[in-house]
Amino acid sequence: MAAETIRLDVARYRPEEDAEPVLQSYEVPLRPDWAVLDGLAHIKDHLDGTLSFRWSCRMGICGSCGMDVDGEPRLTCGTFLAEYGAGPVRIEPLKGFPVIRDLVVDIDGFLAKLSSVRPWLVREGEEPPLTAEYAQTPAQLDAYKQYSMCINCMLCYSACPVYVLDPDFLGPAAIALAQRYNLDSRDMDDRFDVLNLEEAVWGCTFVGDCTRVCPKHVDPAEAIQRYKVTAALRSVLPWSGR
Amino acid sequence: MTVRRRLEPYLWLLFSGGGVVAALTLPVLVLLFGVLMPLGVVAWPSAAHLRALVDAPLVRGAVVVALTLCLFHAAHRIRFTSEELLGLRRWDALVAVLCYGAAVAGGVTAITLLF
Amino acid sequence: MTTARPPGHEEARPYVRPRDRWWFARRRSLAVFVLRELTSVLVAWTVAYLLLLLGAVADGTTERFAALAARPWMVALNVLALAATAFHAVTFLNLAPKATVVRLDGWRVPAWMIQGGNHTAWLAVSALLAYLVLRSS
Amino acid sequence: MIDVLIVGGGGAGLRAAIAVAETAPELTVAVVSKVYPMRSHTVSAEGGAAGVIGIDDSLDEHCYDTVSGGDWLCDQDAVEAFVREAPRELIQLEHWGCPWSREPDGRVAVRPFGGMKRLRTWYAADKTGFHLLHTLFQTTLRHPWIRRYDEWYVTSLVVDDGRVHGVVALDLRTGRVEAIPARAVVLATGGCGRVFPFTTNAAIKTGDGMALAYRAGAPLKDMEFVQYHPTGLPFTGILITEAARAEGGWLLNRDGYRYLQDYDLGTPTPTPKLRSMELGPRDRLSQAFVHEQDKGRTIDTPYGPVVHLDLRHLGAAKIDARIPFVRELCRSYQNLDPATDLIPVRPVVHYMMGGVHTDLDGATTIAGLYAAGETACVSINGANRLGSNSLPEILVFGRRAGLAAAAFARSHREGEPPAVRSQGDDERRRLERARDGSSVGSSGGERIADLRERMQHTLEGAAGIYRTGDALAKAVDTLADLCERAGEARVEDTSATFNTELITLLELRAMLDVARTIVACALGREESRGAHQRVDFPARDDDAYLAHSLVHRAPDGTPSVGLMPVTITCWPPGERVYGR
Ligand SMILES: Cc1cc2nc3c(=O)[nH]c(=O)nc-3n(C[C@H](O)[C@H](O)[C@H](O)COP(=O)(O)OP(=O)(O)OC[C@H]3O[C@@H](n4cnc5c(N)ncnc54)[C@H](O)[C@@H]3O)c2cc1C
Ligand code: SF4
Ligand code: F3S
Ligand code: FES
Repeated sequence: MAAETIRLDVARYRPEEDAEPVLQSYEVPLRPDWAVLDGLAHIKDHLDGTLSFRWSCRMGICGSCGMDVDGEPRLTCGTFLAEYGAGPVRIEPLKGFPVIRDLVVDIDGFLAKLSSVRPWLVREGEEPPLTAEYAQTPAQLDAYKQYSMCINCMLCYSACPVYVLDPDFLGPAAIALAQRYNLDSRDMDDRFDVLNLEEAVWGCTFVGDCTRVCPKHVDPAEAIQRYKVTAALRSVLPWSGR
Repeated sequence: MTVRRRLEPYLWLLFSGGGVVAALTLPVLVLLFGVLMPLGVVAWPSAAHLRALVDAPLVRGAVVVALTLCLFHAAHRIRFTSEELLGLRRWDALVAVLCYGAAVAGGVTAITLLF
Repeated sequence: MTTARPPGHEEARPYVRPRDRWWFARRRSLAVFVLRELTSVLVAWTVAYLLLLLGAVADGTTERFAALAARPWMVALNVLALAATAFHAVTFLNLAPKATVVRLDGWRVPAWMIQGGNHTAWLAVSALLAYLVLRSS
Repeated sequence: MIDVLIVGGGGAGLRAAIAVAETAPELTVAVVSKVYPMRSHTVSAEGGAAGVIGIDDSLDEHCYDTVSGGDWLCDQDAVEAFVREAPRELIQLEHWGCPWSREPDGRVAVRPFGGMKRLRTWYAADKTGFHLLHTLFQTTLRHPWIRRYDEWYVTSLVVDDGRVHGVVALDLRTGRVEAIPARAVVLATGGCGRVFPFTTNAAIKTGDGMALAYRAGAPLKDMEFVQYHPTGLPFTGILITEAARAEGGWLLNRDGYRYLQDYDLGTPTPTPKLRSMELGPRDRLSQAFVHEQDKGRTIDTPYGPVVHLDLRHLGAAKIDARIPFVRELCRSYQNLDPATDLIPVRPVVHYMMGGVHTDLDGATTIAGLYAAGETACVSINGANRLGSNSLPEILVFGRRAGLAAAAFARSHREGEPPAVRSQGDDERRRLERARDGSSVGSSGGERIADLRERMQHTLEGAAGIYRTGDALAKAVDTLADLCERAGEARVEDTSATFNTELITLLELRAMLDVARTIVACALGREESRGAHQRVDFPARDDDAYLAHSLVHRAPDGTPSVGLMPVTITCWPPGERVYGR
């Protein structure tokens, strides 16, 4: 085996036996190209088959492998062990979510939030035939493109103190998703009823950490502040539909 | 709840407006009146000059609006920060009344002083 | 689409972390955020201080006000207020481009330009105010 | 009782669900998926989706490219239906909000792709699959009556008297094993790249659906055809999309030489030429790599030999505009910048041409059971899939399977047979025993990961880019032995809550079943065609093997392979010509 190793302190929570998570330590090989996820897979395959965590694509696109690594929400497939020098590295489930088991958190609440913002193209009138696309220029595409990049990894929620204190807060990714459709030239809705709420955009105090931790540069903080302007203008100038 | 929902955009507008006014004006004013003049680095203007500055009703109005906006800005932030730091989310209605109430009181004080 | 979790599927209880009182001390960025928000207390103080000054001007008691203002603790407080309002100004003007995305002909005006514009305005307003206050004395 | 139950929340499964929800709102429809739908592997697809829209393009040309790309093993009636419906599906997706990249005038943009003679690949930068899947997922949210079983693992199909009656599934969250009765079932469980050690495929691509159908008695088809993609990053196997070559990337050997010109793929030109050089089909490019390796002209790395993909001449601006994800992946996972550095790449297992045998409507040989997507084999891909044909395939046939399943459910209204409950109960007992470790001494038994590694290396050795009869015959025995040992593998985890170790074991067993069919089919096909290259039979043999391999599970568990004719409509077998 490789001479160099690094210690991973991994949070374990087995609901049948533990009252709260406890850290368990494992030594794994330290290789320059190993991500934190490779370390966890090594544990599961060779040291302790009972460790549970989610992962799939290991290329930063499926959004399953978000965890709290040394206090920061990170995608573990894109975070290298070598970043942590001699270690140890503390790996915990994403903060702010109920823990189902070990590193697996409950994301059903998050999904309900996503669905609540009507994340689909809202059109009026009849569906056009499937012979031609709606026209959309590159500039119009650019207006929302960045907000369409969200992989639903929930790191931004974990980083947002408002969300962690108040789980009802609609939160960064869901609002960014709403803006993704609001700013799409093909969409005809402004989602005012679901966004102009205490628990929606007005709950955000612009901490900005959501944007700092987002691995896909979605910039949800910007999406929210922009909607605040939209909502405020719409309230003051009732005729300014969108 | 629905009342607060309808109020929220206005409160935010006041907060933002106040933030801009506070950013543009307050640093130079504290620098002059709070630091440089008391330390004697620059001399206090004469009482007459100061009175002349706020003599025009338009200027007085502007001063009242500016100060009130700044107070709203502070009230809004204090409301949320206290809730976040102390976990007072549940008491939001009360905190809000206290904070914005104080801002309104400050505005009224400004009016009585200037008019 | 809705999630199906049929009744009777009670799972073992998920663990919910208790509220973390010291959340703002866990990360530098959060500490900076809290500091930024707390500038508002000193913004409020600055307004109160200016109100006192206006009161003194109205009553003709500027002498007494000047004496109060020169007290060491008062100067210290105002130095703090200066730092806080300046910090407020920098952060507030820098964050403005987040809320206002300006597009010219499909081209998005970069954040630094908006920020630059904001800071120029700050400088201009400050110079104007200083000039008004100081011009004839 | 559910009318249409869809297993799989990837592109094929979600498209099927929407088709049912929109055309048959009176039916109940459910999607069961072992991961949340937006985590499905469709999310990783990068390059694009082919569909004829250009005025200088025609359906016939897309058909011809597909058929010749598939080395004439495609069923041509299926290809025609596919090519005809693909543009419609891509426009439908646009109407649902997919952010396709655009031309300055607002029309959808198309790019060239390997083996395609015209520009017909629609793309959303180089995250096409991501945008496609999220658009589909978000569109399903409009239909609250689509029921979702998120993170439920289907362990078996309930089949009674030649007809499917539902599935048995394990809820990861609670550990409960439930029978879910249904009138029709659509399998959309994706591919099985994980049977190989080095693959672009996500962890969840373990061939579950293929194994489910196969065990239930439905045959698999053309399992010997495994696609290698010529450009994967060493170590991780992360894919560098074909779009990188379509935009003008070059493949260089250790001498900086564009070696593809030595393998009858045309002559180098500075700008990309369709169906030529780097834009040849994947099988030929991957085979060329092996020859370079044999000649000692590849570069050695700790993760095996590589060649270089050169994008430097494209410049940072073009890379950022057209293939930004390539730059992001290289920077984050390989610590290099394609604008200034060469990218090390090697062929990597990417796609499964074979799958559950179905007709044009996704129907299998079991009544009420349908399959679509990578897990199915409608036979549009033949012996080698063309890049960017798979995303439209999952849409076209996802929809078709959904509609056919809905029609079946409508005409079969009888209630649930007792077999459903009893099979559910049996399965529950079986799985609980596996979990408690009472079926195996939990201290005895072998590690799941060790068995998996053995399987993967067996497959790579015997069923890689080049194959021999001897190696394949040996692999047949090795896999049979591994299968037996997997029956007694060790499960340490006794928890009911989110027991991923148990799932890993179930996946391993599925993969072993699939692996055995791959090896059996490869052994049976004594010719070389497309992605199946036999060193001992280097020529294509249309007389004996212009036919699909069809593999059934014999009662003793061994695979038994037969042949089935290929449907030819307009394009008789010819020579595959590239670069000319
Ligand atoms: C890196 C990469 C890039 C690609 N790029 C392109 C491209 O540019 N163009 C192109 O045309 N094609 C591309 N492909 C191929 C294409 O992405 C896939 O073939 C296609 O997405 C498969 O979709 P699917 O719906 O069949 O399966 P998947 O998206 O894999 O979905 C399978 C679903 O089945 C579920 N499932 C599996 N087993 C079970 C079980 N036992 N119980 C419950 N649920 C289960 C999973 O949870 C998942 O939801 C690419 C593939 C890869 C790997
Ligand atoms: S906005 Fe960014 S951090 Fe938040 S879920 Fe989306 S990708 Fe993740
Ligand atoms: S961190 Fe939270 S408070 Fe707002 S800016 Fe981001 S959502
Ligand atoms: S494993 Fe998919 S994002 Fe990390």
